[in-house]
Amino acid sequence: MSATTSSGGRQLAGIALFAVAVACVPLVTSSGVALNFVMMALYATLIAQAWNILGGFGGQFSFGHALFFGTGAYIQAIAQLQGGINPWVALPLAVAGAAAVGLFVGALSFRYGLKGSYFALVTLAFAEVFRILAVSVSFTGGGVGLMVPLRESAANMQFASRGGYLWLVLAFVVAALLVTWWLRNGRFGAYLQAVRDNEDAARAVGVNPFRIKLAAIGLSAAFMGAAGAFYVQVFQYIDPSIAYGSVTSVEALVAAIVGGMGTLWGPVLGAVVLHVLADLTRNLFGELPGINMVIYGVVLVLIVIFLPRGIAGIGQSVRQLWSAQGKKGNHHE
Amino acid sequence: MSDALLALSGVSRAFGGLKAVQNVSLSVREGSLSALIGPNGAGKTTLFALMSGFLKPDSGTVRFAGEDITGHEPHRNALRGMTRTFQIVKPFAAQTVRENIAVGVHLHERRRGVALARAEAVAAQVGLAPQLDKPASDLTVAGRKRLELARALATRPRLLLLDEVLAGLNPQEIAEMMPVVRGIADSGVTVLMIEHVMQAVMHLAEHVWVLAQGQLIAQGSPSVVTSDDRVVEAYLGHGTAARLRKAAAGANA
Amino acid sequence: MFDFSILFPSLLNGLTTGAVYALIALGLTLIYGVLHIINFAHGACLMAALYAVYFLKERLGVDPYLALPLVMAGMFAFGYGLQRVVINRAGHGKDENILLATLGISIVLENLALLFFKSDTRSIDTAYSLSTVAIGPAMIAVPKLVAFAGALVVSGLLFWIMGRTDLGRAIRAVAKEKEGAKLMGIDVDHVYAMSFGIGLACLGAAACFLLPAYYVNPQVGGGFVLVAFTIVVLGGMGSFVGALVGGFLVGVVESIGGLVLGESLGQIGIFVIFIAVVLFRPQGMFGAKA
Amino acid sequence: MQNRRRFVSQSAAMASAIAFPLVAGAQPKTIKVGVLHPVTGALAYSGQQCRLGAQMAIEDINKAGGIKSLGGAQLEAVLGDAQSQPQAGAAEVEKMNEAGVSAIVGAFASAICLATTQAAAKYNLPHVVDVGVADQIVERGLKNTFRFGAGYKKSTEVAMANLLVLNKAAGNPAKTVMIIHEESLFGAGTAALLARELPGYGFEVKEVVKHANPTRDFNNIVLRMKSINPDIVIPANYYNEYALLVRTMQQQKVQPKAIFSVLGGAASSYKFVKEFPDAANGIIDCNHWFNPKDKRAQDLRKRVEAKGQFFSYEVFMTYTAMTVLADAIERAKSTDRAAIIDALEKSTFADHIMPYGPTKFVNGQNQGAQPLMTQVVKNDIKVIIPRDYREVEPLFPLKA
Repeated sequence: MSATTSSGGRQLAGIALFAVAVACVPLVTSSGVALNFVMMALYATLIAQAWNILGGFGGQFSFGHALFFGTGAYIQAIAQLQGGINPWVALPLAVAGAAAVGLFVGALSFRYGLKGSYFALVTLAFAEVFRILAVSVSFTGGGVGLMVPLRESAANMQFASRGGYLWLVLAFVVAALLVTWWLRNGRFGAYLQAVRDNEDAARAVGVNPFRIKLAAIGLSAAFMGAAGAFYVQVFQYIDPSIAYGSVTSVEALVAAIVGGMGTLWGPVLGAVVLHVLADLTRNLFGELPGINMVIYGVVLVLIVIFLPRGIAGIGQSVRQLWSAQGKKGNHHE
Repeated sequence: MSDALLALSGVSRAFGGLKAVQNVSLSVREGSLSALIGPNGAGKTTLFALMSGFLKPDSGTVRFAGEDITGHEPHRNALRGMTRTFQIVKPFAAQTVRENIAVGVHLHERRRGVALARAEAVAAQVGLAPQLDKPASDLTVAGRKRLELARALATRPRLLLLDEVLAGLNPQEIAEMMPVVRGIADSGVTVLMIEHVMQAVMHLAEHVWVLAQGQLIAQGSPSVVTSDDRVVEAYLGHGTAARLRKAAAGANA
Repeated sequence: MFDFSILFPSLLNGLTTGAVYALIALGLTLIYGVLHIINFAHGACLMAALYAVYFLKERLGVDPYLALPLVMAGMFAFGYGLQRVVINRAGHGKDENILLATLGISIVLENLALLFFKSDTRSIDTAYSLSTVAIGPAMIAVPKLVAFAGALVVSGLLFWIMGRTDLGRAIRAVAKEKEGAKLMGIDVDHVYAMSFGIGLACLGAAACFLLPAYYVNPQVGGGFVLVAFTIVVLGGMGSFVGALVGGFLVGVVESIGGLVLGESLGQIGIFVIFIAVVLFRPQGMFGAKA
Repeated sequence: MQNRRRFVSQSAAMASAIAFPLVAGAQPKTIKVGVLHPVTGALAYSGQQCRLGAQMAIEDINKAGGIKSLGGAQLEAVLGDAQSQPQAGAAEVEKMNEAGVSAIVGAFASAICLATTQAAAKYNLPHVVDVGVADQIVERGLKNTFRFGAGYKKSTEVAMANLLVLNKAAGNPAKTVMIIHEESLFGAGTAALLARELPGYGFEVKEVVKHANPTRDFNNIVLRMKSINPDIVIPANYYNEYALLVRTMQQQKVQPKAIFSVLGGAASSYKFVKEFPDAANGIIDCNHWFNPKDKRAQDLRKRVEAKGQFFSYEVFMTYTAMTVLADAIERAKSTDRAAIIDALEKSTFADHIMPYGPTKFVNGQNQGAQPLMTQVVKNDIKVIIPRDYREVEPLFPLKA
């Protein structure tokens, strides 16, 4: 027990260290490239970690997480444009709205016992339905999209420098990490993983899988909603294909899986590694459009072939090897 | 009937045309250790599923501790005090033994640390203490059976439904497991087990129900039940009992 | 709201468009429905097949319909190799890994096309590209009629392979009980690769029927993937009749939906039906109850 | 922390001193210019065409002696890929800023331009928009943003006015209109404007059809066209859908009095005309177009075609945007960003291949920018309106 508690403590310390270290980035550099890179990597981390809550811990693979991202983004934009609401006030609405859509889709899917690829495809279909609706109704601006007027001030959640946005998204990421930490160190997380590993066994010992999965999708969607709101604040523009297109859904799940599902730091690693990879290949081969993405795709396949448990799996393997050798050593003594 | 912890009356369930369980009525006395036996395909596991809420009966009622729980979800029944295990073990493979057991402890304990700590005591009770921090996927078949048991036990049930905890074990492992089950019953938990290993049934159970083709065909103490012609025939085929008796008489003469 | 006289032509149009969808879905239902591989690269593979058809026509003057056996054989070989060399090794028995692997493959294929063929949209001109046949008040394009017939033939062929050949029996055995099939001495890896190959061969056929009335560019596949998955689920996983009828149905729903709701909003019909089917009848129209 | 910061900034200064040894003393021999387009992803074709135009312009400017006021300094392209996504475009701006570009030319698509112009604004980095037809791009008060070409409002207005003129001259044969547009910013915006304004010009808008990208089949739309039988069909969509639509019309033998496109993807495309000569014949388009009387434009076209590429509007729009920028740098006599912005604000640049006359930016929009009306005649694209640039007489209506 003491071992587990102390590892939980170490993880918390790790999160704190991460938060402080990243928060210092804008203080030590004013390089727009560096700040933008860190900001976008954090953004990718956020959506990967959001996906990880449902996909990694809950075992429910969503292909349509853009559904929640887009909903958060649209609420953030519409609240400001049509409600005249301050973006800081709009943010909780965006998060709540995304969570509500998550609960709705979750209630439908889990009530009817959808699993595996069925759940994956249903989320994809829902995202597509929302995309088509966003094109068709008027309050989303239809296909023209919505533009939030440019008014740079912290009170308006539009920061003059990338640093401000970096801190904002860092706050979301830290919140997501803390939730993930809680999943690894609390009853809810234990139940969620139990449901993932064997739903019937979990039911037999008193777990209500429907409620657990519902809560997980709600949480996951809430963080996606925050990411959507963040996107609108940074880029001040949203349209149906940015909001509900598959790019965001894919980015979220790839980073989470490549990094290591159901782990605390996996999605962080995945998001950073993929971002570095994408940037590196683009900078090296940017003059020949396509070749950078070919390399990216090849590396992705190689990672899957050689690191089936994701990047975080390397750490686990090394640790296991190390402790196994340590034990052997003990025997010799 | 006041001391019946679990009472089934007229429970039936069919799948398509197949009547898996037909009009079964039985009551399990609080504090007892009893067994449900029957040939393969008799509907024993289906009956367990109907008791624990994994399946809903087409007709009939299930009462637990005096309350009608017919059609209630398994997790609600677990909270009331009835937990089942599975014949085909279902460990949370990605987690350690301790974490597996803690899921059960969590039913009555919110705190993670306490749950993980208590898992230790439960593991000791079923003889899993040495494997406590191994991944569940590393356990042997016998280990997994113990884990299945431990996880259910961790919920502090009043009634434990054990679905063939001895199946697939070698004689030595069976011999090790039997006192564990005995111990659980002695600690005050009512146990109803589905079992094929007759030696265990004879030793452990004080009351036995026999299910064949979805119907209860006999009940009573193990010795009474095993000498019942219908039971012998259910296991070995029509007319077997008479033949066996004749053969026995011949041998004696 | 709309002119009823165009209902019949629109219906026929939906049926013939659906034929191409069905062809794409037939390949997918084998890969996804039978082997449970979510093939994200299905669209990219279709794109590859379309380029093959394009270059056969433009460089060698081979008519798309005559190219059919060649493209099907090529796609079969490509699929067999892809499954054997990449997907099988990447899978590690985990759905999420297969998913990522096929996603990686699709990224590679699309960008290889971008690299070598540039992003130009290309189309071919054949003598029959613009010819039509009058069916009652409707004028149906010849390529679409050919595609309709082709879909029927290809699904018939698949049906025969699955039902009457040893390979088909092996595929069904593997799909039903992988471990059992292994014990019976079936080379599971080979069967997987064969299924993948056959699945992509269907795409080859689809490409031959599609290109005379359509176009190809590196992104062209994306537009068909979701529709194909919809059809597979609608028809019932692994059901060839289901994929065929599902294809026609989706074509008609799209066509009539477009008529009633407008082309943009009309697309919603496909997805709403899909969601309803998954929720209320997950075995699909022709699938056996799980 | 203080020390560390100072250290970092000092080393940064040192690094840049090593990288640009001439900063302090003589004028730089090269001037870096960001060339930012979506060369991968869904918009790859247009993005690559744009990049081609920019590179050819730089080549021409450098061959002609570079920026003379800076001692013949050569322009050097810093290429960027927006990957058809706004956020990727914005990230490239950051990179270009740190690579030390003096200005950016890009970024084709409106949604991307919105993100890149704003990202550039933070660094007061001049951004010349090459295409980006959404008018919001220049309506946000960004001082660094200049659009040389026409937006969709202007284009739509010109299109409608000219449609009226054509119709009157022919004795008002056309009364009804059907609009077919793609569902994103450009198509939806254009169509909304058309549907609102056309009735005021005396046309009855029979139907407005919105379609997705991609739309796999146009038979339905053409069927409806058949039953409505509009005099004029107005498409506003991208190349693929445009080509499918017109081919399907040809297949179904639907021949309106005119196909009249606004910023149409294909009717002012040599590619379309070459690949589908029959379908293209007679189509009228209101689009960005070069001055047909300018010999340099024809030369440029030949050079582009010699490279095996089509002389599409993306090529000459970005080509010209680059020359506008070069002119500004020439007059600014400096690579200082503020000076270039100032020079752009005061630009009267007239030595270009577009039919815009002298440049005059008001709030970042070139006031002289205007689309031309073209018609496909005998497998070529010819200007029909305005009269000053007319190459052939318009053929309207196509059938009586």
